[in-house]
Amino acid sequence: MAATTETVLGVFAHVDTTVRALEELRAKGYHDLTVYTPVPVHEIEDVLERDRPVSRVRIFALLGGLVGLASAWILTAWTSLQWSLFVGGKPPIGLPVSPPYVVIMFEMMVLFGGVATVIGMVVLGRLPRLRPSPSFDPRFTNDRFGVAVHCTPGRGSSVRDILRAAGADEVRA
Amino acid sequence: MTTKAGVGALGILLLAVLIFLAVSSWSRQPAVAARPSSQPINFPHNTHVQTYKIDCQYCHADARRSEYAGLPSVQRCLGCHKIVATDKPEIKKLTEYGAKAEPIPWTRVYKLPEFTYFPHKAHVQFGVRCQTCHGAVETMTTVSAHTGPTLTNDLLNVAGFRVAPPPLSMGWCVDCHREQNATRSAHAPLDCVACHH
Amino acid sequence: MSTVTERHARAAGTQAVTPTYGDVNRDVLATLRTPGSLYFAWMCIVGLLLTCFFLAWGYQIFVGMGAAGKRTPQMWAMYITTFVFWIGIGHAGTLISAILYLFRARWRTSIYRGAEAMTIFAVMTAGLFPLIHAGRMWFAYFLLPYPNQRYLWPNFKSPLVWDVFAISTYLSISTVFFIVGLIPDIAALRDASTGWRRRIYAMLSLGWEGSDGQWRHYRRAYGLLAAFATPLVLSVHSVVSWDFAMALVPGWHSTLFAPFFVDGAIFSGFAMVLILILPMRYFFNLHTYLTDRHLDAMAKLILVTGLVLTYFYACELFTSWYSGDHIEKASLFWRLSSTYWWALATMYFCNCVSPLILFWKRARTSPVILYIVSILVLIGMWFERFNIIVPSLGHDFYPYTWGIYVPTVTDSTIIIGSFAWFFLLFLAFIKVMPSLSVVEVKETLPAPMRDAAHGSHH
Amino acid sequence: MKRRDFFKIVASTGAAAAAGGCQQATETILPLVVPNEQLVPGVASWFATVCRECPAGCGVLARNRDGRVVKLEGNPDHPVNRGGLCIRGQAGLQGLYHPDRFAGPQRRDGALLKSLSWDDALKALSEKLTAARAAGKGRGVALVTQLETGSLGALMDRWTQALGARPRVSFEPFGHEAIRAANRAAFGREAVPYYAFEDAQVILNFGADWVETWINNVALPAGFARMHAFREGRTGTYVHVEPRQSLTAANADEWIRNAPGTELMVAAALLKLVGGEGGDRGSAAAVAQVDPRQAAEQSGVPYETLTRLAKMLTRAKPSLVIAGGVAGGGPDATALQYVVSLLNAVLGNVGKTVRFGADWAYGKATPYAEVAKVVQAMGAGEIEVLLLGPGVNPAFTLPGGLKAADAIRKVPFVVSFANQPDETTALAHLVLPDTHWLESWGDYSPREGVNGLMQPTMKPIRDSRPVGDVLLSVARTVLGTEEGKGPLPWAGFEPYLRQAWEPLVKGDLAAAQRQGGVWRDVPAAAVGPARAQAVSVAPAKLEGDAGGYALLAYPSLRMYDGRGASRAWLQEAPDPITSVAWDAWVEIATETANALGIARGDVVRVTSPYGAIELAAYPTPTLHPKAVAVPIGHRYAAYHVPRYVGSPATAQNPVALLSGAPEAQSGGVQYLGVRVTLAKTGARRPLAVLQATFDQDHRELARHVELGAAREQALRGRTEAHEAITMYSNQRYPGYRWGMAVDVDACLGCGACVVACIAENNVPVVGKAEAAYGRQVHWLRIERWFEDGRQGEAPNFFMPMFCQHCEVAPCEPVCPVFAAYRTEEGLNGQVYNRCVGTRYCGNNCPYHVRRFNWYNYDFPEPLEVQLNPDVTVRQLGVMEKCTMCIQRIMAGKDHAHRDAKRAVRDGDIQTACQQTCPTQAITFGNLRDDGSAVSKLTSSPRAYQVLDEVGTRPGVSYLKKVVREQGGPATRAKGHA
Repeated sequence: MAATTETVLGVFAHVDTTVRALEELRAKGYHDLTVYTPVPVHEIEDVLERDRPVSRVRIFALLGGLVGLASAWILTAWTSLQWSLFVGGKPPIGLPVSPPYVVIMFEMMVLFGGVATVIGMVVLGRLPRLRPSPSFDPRFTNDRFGVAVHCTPGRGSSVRDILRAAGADEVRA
Repeated sequence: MTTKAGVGALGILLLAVLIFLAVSSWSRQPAVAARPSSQPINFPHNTHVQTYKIDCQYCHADARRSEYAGLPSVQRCLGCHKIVATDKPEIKKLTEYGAKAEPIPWTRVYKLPEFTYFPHKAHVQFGVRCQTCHGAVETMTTVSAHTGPTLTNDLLNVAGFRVAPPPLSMGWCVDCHREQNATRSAHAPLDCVACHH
Repeated sequence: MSTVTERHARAAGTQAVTPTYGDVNRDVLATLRTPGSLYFAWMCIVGLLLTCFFLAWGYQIFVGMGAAGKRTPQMWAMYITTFVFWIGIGHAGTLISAILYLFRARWRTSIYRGAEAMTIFAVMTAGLFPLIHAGRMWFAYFLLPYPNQRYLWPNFKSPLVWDVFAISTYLSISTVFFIVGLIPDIAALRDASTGWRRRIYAMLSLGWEGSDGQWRHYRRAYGLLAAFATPLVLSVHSVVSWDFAMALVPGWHSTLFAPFFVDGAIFSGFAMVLILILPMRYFFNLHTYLTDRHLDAMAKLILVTGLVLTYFYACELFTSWYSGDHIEKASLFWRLSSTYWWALATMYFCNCVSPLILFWKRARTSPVILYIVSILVLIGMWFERFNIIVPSLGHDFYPYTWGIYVPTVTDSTIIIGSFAWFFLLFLAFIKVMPSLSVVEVKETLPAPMRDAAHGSHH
Repeated sequence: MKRRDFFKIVASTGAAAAAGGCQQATETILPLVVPNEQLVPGVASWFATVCRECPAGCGVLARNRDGRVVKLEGNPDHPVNRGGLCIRGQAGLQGLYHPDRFAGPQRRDGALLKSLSWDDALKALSEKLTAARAAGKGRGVALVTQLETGSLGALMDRWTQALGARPRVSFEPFGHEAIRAANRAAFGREAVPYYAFEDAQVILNFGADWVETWINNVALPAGFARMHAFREGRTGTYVHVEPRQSLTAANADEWIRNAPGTELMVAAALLKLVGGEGGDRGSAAAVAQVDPRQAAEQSGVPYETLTRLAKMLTRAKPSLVIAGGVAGGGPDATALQYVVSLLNAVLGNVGKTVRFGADWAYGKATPYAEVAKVVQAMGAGEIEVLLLGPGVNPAFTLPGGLKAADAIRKVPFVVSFANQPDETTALAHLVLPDTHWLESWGDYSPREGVNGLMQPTMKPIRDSRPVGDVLLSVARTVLGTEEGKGPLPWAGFEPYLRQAWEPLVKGDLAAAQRQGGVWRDVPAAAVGPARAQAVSVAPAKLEGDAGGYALLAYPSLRMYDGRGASRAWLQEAPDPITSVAWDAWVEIATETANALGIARGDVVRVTSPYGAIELAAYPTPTLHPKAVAVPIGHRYAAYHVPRYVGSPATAQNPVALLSGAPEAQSGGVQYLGVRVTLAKTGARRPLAVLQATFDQDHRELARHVELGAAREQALRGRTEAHEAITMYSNQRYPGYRWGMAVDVDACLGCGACVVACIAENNVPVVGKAEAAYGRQVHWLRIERWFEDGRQGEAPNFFMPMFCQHCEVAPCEPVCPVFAAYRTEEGLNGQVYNRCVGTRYCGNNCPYHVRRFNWYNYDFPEPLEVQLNPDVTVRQLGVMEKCTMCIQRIMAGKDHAHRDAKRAVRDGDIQTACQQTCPTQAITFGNLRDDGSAVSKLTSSPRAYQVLDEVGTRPGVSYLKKVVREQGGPATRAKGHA
């Protein structure tokens, strides 16, 4: 992979310059970009999100929630039927669902849904990664913005020009 | 890389489950199963049952009429052993007890928790064979019990397998009661308080 | 910390010197510097109380529940009181971080981290009480649904089992929420620290880098979590309230309880937040981030919830009078007039009267007044639960067993100890994790622009 | 968890019997050496014997499991108690297994007693006796016993003759001397006749406490129920005259509170009025000079009431007038009893409701005056050797004025046969512990024609010997005769008994053993017409400060004369009237208490001319302002302190305050003889009062219906109760549905069921402080309620309250682990080993009948031997409650299904409380069987369910108390019909 592409990194101090650089690059047809920011920035997202689908995390959430709901329903109903005990004049189960069990179902839905969401985030966000990616710079978690451009070998120089033109404080491979 | 962290997390989780189950099953251990060696007289069940074809209830005479199966009185043992095999060392011990008019301090093998009420009478009269609960006593020299909930059993349960519960554990009793009610239209109680009162 | 810096900071605050991203990192990370002797002094006191707590609990387990002052008819007393109290405290955190997040209330950003930590620790404290309270706590695992060779399962009709699910869910979700929020900050921490600290933070940050890909899933996930957490916040205390509402006891058996408890929870939760935030603001000199705006906002919330609570009290009195049910009325009258009247009076004063001062704008921004009000509110809310449990049980259906509950050394020690447990956790937290959200505080700041023209178009 | 905490006695098989039944469950099991025919391990066997907790002599059956007696029940075949057993009888087991029981013979060694061997002990005694005889002081040997009507008494008399000792003195503190003297005067027959309560239409009672102790507190209540309970259809009327509302008074349709000491005046006035009503003038002549209006004025009983009573009595055919108890124990006791006899004669009750012939055994007791003489002899140093039989405790039970303890101290050699320490063994030089009556042969005849046989129901658990054997062997040594010869040839008491019974049983003693004795009908003895001589009528003259308060030292339901006090069960079972457990108290009228500024729990010094005691005060609205009342017999056994009562209370027994002088005519003790003064000491000793209030606050817990209405409803039948609306499908009961019915109309609140339940279900004793703090573990409690708006008036309502086994049980759905659940036989099950102890059920039970194990309650050795093997002993931290005796239900089903091969019927299963109830107020049975007694009662118009508006649909129904019109104002009409 390293053989087929080369990566150029531009470090910016300001949002507007970063945005400008991104606009340029996209205009020039560079789409394989990684942008590092200390905080999520609308301007930058607006540029990047144009041609990307919405994050698939929500599917995880939905499935998780449904699984929780179903499993809670099964758990409560099935276990009640193990001994079918009357308590307080209430039969073991009511159909389709005994009112008291709704609470359990709700809680399990939230639990499973929440956990699934996080799993989704971890998986989709390629976390955890134990070694920082080559183009990462510690300042990106503080007050600097980074734009890493992955381009075919040889195109690097032109990318550097774009970045400098846009106003990068620093540009390196 | 992801896998490493995942494996770690899974390991911790598993450990927690193990500890929890260990505690839970420890807290539910029923009878202490005695070691055969610990009996005052080395009584060979197999000889009596197989060789001499003595019925269990000849010695354990209370089983059919009482909560307890009961043990034969020294007198009853001597009933035969006044004449039979009096020269054997074990029998000599017996005769001593008889002579001193002392009870034989048998070590208890089967003992349910005190919060469990088990009447032999009902089971024997219904025709449950002694072996069903006590194992193949006729093949044992001195009886030993292998009972009680086991860790592996709980693990399998948690894993979702409905393994047959170990003998004399509650699930085991319940299984039998349910089965008998279904197959032989018995009236084996399934009320908690039938045994726990 | 000298008052000089304090004053200087106020000045800075008023001159509205907006800090840069760099400043945020610097200031927040500064809170993690090795603590002073005052901090350790606190830790010692807390540790001592905690030891007493464990001794008392051990004693109670050994001799039995008799060690605590429970009796017929008060089979429940201060343990459940304090349990509900802590669950209530645990509300503000997730409320702030989830609901206010969905409402895009920007002022939340600088307080929500502390609040969330408080939530988790409060729930962890509350979680101790069912165990402390159970007569045979070593069998508490009977409440968990797991397959066993007895074929026995918990009773899902029982509000106590609902509790088990509600609270464990709430704890898990809050923790997840908390950790997710922390990840980018830990990353910042990692990049700011060195040596073994760096390695640990590196692991905890899951190698967060803040790439666009990560951010987009992160923000979506965070939104969804907030969406899950919001109904959860409202459900948890409702479920806890059903422990009472589902019972017959006059004074408990009321449909009012769910909203009543939730409101009370938020009320006390915010009081606790203030109690924790104000010293941090003072000692860590965070006036730039915890401005008077924040105090004012929280004070207003306390005021509102306090007024709502007063309304609920009125409803409670009215309904039990209007019900015309002799036993209900007798119970109410006894609570108002007999042995425990003082507890009721304390509650009304602390929860209904004391917050009224916050109508006054100066009070809403004066740390001292806010602090006093918050403490009063906490006392009041503890007594609210006490009044629901002890007097109601003391004079219920059956005159033969009417009786008065008298606390013992053991249960009092355990109650006090629970506070020690909570503060121990919190004190530890503020020294290992950023108690302000680096990322979200930055978000509130204007993004750095080279020429203002571009910056201002948003 | 410690498993042994859960231990219950398991099969150590019959060998336990051989070993004396004092073995616990061990991991070794012992077979019998020789099989015991009577005992199958694990199967209960029953032995009939006679209860000796008091002189009433009821027949009991002892339930023997694995060689240990674990429960006592009344003997249904016994003509006196007919299956019922009182609270004291139920507690007899705690005497048998008393932790303080002597391990063997004891000899005095300075302050304390040292044990020695039986041989040495017997030798010591024989030497003393020989010495005394040698010194020509044979008359200096005195034998004092309790009332022994049978062989033992006879043997003792032979013994005293053979040794030339003083004639035996058989001492009973409540010997009814006055009744005997009065009947001698009136009818020339010195006897305590048989009072046929069951045949009377109206009973007028001057203070006789027949629910507590008077004559027989099982037989008389049973008779009363037949005469008074609505279910019996007789619906007689009962009027009680006493300055204090005793338990008996609380059950009266009309309780008349007279000034203390004026009973005689009231009785005499009535006699005159009845005479005026056209009774026999001859008897009326005896009270010719009595002025009823003056009597009314002095006694505080309205004249109208007197005339009304007179009418009522004359109209009733037959009626019954009795007197006794403390109110009938004044200096004019005999005069009172005499007037009462005349009243009965005038009313024509003699031979109908007052039957001579089947006389009670009390007639055989030595009058107190004789006892006093012996004591004076002791004081005078005339007694060389004093032998005190089992059951007598003169140092404690004799009036303080007699200074019995000092007198005994003057006796050179005191021998006690008591088997546990008391005030008298503390003075004894030699203690030869007798076997407990449950371990002994013997016989007792409570009434002419009833000969109860006692047999050992288990092996002695302590090294004790029957007093009979001891006397015989000692006598032989002293007289130098060997076995089979001389005046006392018998080897032991048992052979003597067998010989003595031979004429009764004609060789078949076994049959008598099975039945519990032999009985025959005694023809009524005809008595001549009453001999009327003039009675001088004036308020009783009481000794002591004229400004003081009359002291009512009344016999205690629980302690009798003190014999019951060492039983922790009785100490903790609250007194039904005051609801006080453990400590004794002094009842002070509320007015007096307010005047003196005394509050409940203040320690008050009660001073009489003969002594003073300090007791906690108990102000009550139901006492006459000129009187104070203290229960007799409160003391603590050694092991109660400090285990159950932190600091030992000082002397609590009011007899210490009484005059030693016998009542002039009959020679009885004057229990109402002194005035006392009250003084606050400033100290406080809070009482353990278990019932928070007697005011049911309009909650209709105990309901009543006025007699007319009840009759009408009974005819009309039940108006159908509306079905509760529910969103749930109703539960179905495949087999049985167990239920109970409690007839509040029949319950007298005697508390026998409370102790029966404790004994049956291994209920622990928690001690004074814990009980006071609402932590008593009793599954069944007796509640006493006033009618709303009629505080302090009779009748009170007594309700046994226990788990109601609700169909819609509030306790069940809140339990997180199904420890509380509904069985398919309609019980509210409680699974101890599943219970986690959240106590939610305890909060949610509207009746608060669920009990929690706040600690691990221990059963001090050897009391743990008494534990019922069929019932789990609960560990700390678990909830428990009434199970409707599930173990008995299991046994009953087992018997019916397996042995009898049929379904369970009425009578197969009796709960412990139901079994012991003298008035059969409690019924258990199968609600699905319309024929069963419980179904009938449940569907009766009087049936209701406590707190039914809460919608719990209990499986236990209560039947309304039926109140009489007489005496009550018209407001009664509003009775909840």
